[in-house]
Amino acid sequence: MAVQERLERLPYGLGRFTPAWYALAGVLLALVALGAYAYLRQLIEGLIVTGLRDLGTMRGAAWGLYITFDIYFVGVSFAGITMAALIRLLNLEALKPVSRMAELLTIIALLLAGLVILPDLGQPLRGIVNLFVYARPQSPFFGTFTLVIAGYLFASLVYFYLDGRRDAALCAQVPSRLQGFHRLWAAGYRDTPAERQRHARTSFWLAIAIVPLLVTAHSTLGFVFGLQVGRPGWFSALQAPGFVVMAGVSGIGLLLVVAAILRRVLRLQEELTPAVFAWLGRLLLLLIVIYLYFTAVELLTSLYAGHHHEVALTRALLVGEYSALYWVSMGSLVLALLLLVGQVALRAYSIPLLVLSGLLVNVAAIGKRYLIVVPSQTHGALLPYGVGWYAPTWVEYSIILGLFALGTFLYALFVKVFPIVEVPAVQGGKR
Amino acid sequence: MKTTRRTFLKGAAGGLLASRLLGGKLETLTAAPAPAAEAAGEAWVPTTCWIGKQDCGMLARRVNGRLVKLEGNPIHPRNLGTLCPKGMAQIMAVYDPNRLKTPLIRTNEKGVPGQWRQASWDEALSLVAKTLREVRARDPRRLVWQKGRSKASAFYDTAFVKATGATKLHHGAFCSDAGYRACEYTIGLHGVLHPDFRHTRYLLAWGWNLTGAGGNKLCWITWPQQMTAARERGMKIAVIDPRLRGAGPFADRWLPIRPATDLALALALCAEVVRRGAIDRDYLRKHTNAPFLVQPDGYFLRRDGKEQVWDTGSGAPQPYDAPQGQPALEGTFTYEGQILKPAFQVLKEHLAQYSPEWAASICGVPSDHIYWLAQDLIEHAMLGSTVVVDGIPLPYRPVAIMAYHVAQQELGFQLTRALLLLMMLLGSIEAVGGQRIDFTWKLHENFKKLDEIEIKDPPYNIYLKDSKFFPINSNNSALVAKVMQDPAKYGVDTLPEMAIVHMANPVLSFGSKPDIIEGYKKFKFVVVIDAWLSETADLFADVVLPAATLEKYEGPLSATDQYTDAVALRLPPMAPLYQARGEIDIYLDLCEKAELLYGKGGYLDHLNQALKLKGPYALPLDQKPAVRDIFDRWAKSQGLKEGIAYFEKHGVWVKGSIPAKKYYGYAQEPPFGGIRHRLYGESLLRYRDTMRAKGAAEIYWRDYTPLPTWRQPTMEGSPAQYDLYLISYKLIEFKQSRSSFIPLLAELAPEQRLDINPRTARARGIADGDEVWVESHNAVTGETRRVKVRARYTEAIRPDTVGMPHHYGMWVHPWAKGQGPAASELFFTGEGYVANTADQSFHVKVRVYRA
Amino acid sequence: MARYGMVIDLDRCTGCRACVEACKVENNTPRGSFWMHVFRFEEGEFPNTRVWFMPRPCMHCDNPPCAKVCPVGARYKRDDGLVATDWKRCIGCRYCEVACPYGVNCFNWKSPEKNYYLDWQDPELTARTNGAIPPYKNPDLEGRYGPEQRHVAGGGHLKGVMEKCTFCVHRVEKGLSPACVANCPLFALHFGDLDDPDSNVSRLLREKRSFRLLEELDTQPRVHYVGSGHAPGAEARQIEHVKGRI
Amino acid sequence: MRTVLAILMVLCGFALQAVSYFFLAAPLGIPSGPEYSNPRLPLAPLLFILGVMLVFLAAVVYELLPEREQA
Repeated sequence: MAVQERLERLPYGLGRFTPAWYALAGVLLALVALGAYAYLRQLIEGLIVTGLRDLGTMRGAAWGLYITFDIYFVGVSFAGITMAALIRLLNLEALKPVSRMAELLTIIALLLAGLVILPDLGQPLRGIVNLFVYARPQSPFFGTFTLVIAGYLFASLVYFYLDGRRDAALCAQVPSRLQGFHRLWAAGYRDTPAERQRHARTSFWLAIAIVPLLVTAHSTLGFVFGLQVGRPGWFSALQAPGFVVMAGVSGIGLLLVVAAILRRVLRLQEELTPAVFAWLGRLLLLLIVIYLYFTAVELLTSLYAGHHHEVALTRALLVGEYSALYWVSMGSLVLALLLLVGQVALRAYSIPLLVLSGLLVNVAAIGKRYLIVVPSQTHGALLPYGVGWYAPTWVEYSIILGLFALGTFLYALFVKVFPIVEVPAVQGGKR
Repeated sequence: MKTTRRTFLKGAAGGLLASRLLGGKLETLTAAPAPAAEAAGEAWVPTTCWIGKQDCGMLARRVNGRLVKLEGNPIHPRNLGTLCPKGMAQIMAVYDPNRLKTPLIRTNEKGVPGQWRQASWDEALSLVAKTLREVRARDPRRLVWQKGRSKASAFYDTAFVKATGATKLHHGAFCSDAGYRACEYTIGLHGVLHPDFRHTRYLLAWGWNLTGAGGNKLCWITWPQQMTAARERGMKIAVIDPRLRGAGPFADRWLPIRPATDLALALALCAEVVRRGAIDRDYLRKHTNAPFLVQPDGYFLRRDGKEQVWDTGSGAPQPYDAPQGQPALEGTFTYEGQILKPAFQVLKEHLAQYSPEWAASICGVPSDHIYWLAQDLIEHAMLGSTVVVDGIPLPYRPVAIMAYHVAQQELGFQLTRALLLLMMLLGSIEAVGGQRIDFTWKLHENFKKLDEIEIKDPPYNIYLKDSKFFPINSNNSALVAKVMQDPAKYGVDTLPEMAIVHMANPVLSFGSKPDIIEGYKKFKFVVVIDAWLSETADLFADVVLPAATLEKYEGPLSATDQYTDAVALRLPPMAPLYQARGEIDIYLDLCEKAELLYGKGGYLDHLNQALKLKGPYALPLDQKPAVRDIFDRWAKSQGLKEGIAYFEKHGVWVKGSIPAKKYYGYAQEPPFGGIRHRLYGESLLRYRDTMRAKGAAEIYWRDYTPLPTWRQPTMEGSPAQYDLYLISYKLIEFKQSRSSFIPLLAELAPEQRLDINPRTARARGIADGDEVWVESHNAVTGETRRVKVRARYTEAIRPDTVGMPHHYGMWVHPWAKGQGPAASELFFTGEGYVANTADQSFHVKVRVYRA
Repeated sequence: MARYGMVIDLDRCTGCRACVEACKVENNTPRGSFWMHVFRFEEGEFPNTRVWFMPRPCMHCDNPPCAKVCPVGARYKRDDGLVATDWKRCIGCRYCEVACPYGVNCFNWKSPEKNYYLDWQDPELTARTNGAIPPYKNPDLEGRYGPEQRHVAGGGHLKGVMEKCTFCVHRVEKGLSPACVANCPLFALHFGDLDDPDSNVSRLLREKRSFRLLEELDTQPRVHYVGSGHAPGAEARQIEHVKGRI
Repeated sequence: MRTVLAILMVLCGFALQAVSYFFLAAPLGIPSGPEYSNPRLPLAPLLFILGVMLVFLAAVVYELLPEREQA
């Protein structure tokens, strides 16, 4: 046998489905069912069951929660593959333990991003078919559809798959119900030096290829909004870079949360040292600062030089109808920033505080995504239709909740079938 | 509003549907027979619009027997191939599943929402005919026939009323009849004021709701078409209205006048014109009673029964029609110990009290603006100029007034007189580009009649004709309701028992809804002929007869646009839906059952007279004709060889343009047919004296003055807390109170609203869209009424005025629920709230507070 | 080839919205869909108030932001200048709607039969119309139009697709004006070939001062406004909203 | 051999992307006619996606291609 190492049993509780796990899965699947029911209602009745309505005389918002969470999910996906790529390219050995959990986060987030588009479509079936047949490169959706959903997701899967082969091969030695699965994944991997070298080479080149793809994909999503001349608040060159940075903020933030949870549940204190979290915290801090800088620049531009529609929209955000959400989002972001600055300054990192920052930036991310999507529609009409309004309905909330539950379930399931942290090297069959 | 079956059921609960379920005769609700074979395929069929006032020509697109669209008939002079929003949306009314489908007979008591059973036409008409015979046998005066705006006066009005001897009530007293009476009395023409749009250069749009309603004689499409064409030629418009919205962007000047003070402004304009001497002396001398000598008692000096003028040559009075001499317009003369003044001199002295500054304080507009207005008028009147039209030299006075519903105020009769006086002073009456009243020069019988009223002693008839209360009388059915509540007060001894209400909905449409409801309770038997179950039917009808909408024959309908002579018919583009029938069919059958159809003096005989069917064209008096045949005879009698087929092909018969000779009163020989326009209303003084002598209270006689005289409107007596004026107006989306249920239209103007100036609203803590109470106060009785409605900010209204459109408030039609109250609930009728001609006032003082 | 456009004379518009109704009946659009809308504006404060009206069809831009963003080419520009929507291809993503600065797109939020003014699925109505449901439906709207033979006419087709003003392509191809233009009681709307210098629309544009809406966005609308009016600015307040929400 | 194949796949993938993006899908530019609404070759978007996938699939092929001498 070419594999040098041996495992006696599957690590990290793989294959052992505890009652607590079943309870969690039950709750999650119930929520998924609720989402499915809501979607069924929507399929039957049409999008009338949502709070979405036409712009113009109907004075509504044509895009709402679905699009908000689409860009949120895509944003979150930033974390994983970026981390993995950075770790590989910069050889950040210390961060290696979060690599796979980050990659999984990416894959699941992208899956959800793809799924949440379906309820947004009036004709979902046509959406799937017609995009393959007719999609036009000129539409910013082309990038979203081909690069984000297909390219980015596919690339991530490839990377994830290749990166997991070694562990799969290790696990495949252990007789279990999962052995077949692990064997399939390993696909004949035997951890020969040639194979290791080959993998090192591919993963390097893959990482190289993924980084620009990542920037392009997140920018593409920004372009969906940023290229629209007719919508105050959207038409901005900062939209694309802003999307990239905000993606990083929310992705790293969520990664902090996921890592902390897994650390506790899977008792990974050894692998996931506070240093790992500190590293993530510093990265998050940097991204928040960049994002706040972008926000300030954008705010100043629109207040100083914007035409009256731009100013009116900004007013609605700062002091008007959306001010509560706006200041909650900004407040969360600033609070996260302060928490991080404090820890960096004191060089004392606390995992709970870092997790809190991660949660806060995700609240901010969802809030800010919503504030990008919705107010420009309700308060951004260039013709005097008057102010519009949008309030999501239970159908929209249920579908989003269902998708979150689905994502969490898939994550929880994966953690039970495959090592979420790279199996450390073992010598002589003993761990 | 959603129109799911559920809401339909809910809506109709307790009404039509409930009775349907109880009655169980659902088979009568199924569709009309399948379209006949010849109707298959596609065709454009001419007909005439049914929903509005002016009967525009339409082409109906019919596909396999069903209407798909209605479009304007391009050759119809009134609409030139276009339709207003109502005309366009009408197709939905035709296919409204809530239409009446069968005759209904009431099964519960009256005064509460009706419950019904479905009846056959035979049963329903027999019941009506039996009651009609009984009531007529007792006294034909006990029958009232009431209609909304007529669609074919020869049938519904003339023939039926004459055949039955019914008392006719109509809607004019809520519309513009005060103005009609003033014009008939002063100028001798039947109409209100409108311009000669082809030539007018300056127009006073006096309360003209141009973008929302239209004007007298014609409805909305024709007048705005002519107005915009005139503006493109350079006509200027000054708008006098508390509310600008109606004029839209077409106002070159806006005088936001305080409601009900129009008379003060009109008098000040007259005074300023007289002060500046910008008067058409020639016209006044020759064609008005301005030179007639007035005695100190206010009556004309008469010798041998003839009015006298002062001949400046001989220095003595002479008959006004003496061929020689130069009658004086001004001066004070003493003759045989009597001080005599020409009527114009009396007017001049009368006007001296009405300066622009005085009017400014009353009307709430700057006096500068009144001076400007007078200046504009004088400048554009081009006194002394003439123009040749159709080879006839005629005076050219291109200034005119458009005034229509503005006549509907307490001083409306005298206001209209004052407006006419202003135009008389400028010599613009019937001059080219000047003031027009009717389409053609046609002296109305009321010119004489209204001058010769003999005020009788009680008992009076139900609408107080020739009474000491309202000698000039526009037959106001809200007042009738008032009389029915207290007949003794008005000296009325015979109350009507039976009413046939034809396509009218007095409970909602007219003023003072609570009075109408109380009054109509007294009718013992009410028949409603309508396409929908109206609120009047809901509360009071014993029998409801389902009328067709436009799928019927009706006519003849005038199609003139005031310059072109044309006539049209309404033709059924398809068979009537359900069991609905055309009204003429209904009347023929009803008269037959009531034994009023045949023979001399019967309905058919009156039809012949009304349609002037003689000789070979006359209907035989012994057999019931088909309606198409009646119109065929009529068309042939008019010289159309093809008969009705001509209309079935073209829809309208355009006869050509109206020559100046028929058009301008000035072009008559002698001009105006030789009559003298009444600058001075001597007979009004006579009525006043008679009314006083017969013991009528001052509130009845005070406005019977020979010259229009300003006084405070009665409503000003309301306590100070009622600090706002309520006005009412029409929206372009709806026709009267009867179309707000058409969903296509309701979507454009979904609910009742109170127009309020933001300043006024904010001072009361009212935000845009807030619900408010509007509470009106009757200054005479102290009664208050209130409705809840949503406030809407507008800067296009005076801060002391609020407005409510005259629609909504329907409660029977399931699609009209939740639209808010009718404005008619807030207006009062009776003393202080009607004109001296019994015309309804649509002004009242209100207070507005948050709900 | 003719390239059509519309010229709207603001000096003639009385804001009656007859064009709106003509459009609705001609195209069988559902509730809350205003392919043609007429703004009613108020400006200034009492007594210096100005009231004016502005019809707003689809602008049929020459640089149409909606067609640019359409991911599947359901929204496209025709050679005759019309911006069309292929309701058989539309996936209902509503990108055109958010991209359009004029607010002219109308989505079918529910099944048009259930969102029509008369509920076509109401059994009572079904019984009463002898099965010919709806009672009036323009038979021209189902067909294919243009050399490309696509489904671009009329509205109320099916739930979940976008619809908007078609310039009444089914009428234009028959040589008729759009329904709104044909019906305008004040003749304020004009339709014709903007490439033909002798057309009524070209003549009007030469004779009167004109502007287009949001010209600064370079969408190049094919709808021109003529007359003494101006594009609505910050001071224009819309009054008398239509009931848009469904 | 392995490297050559992978590089070939990457190149093919990019080429496929470029060709389908620029020449086979609906044209870029102001959409001034119906031709901007249809791909020049039906299913061109699918080709583009296949191109993207091909690039990344190269990595899988590179790693998973069985070693001939050992097989």
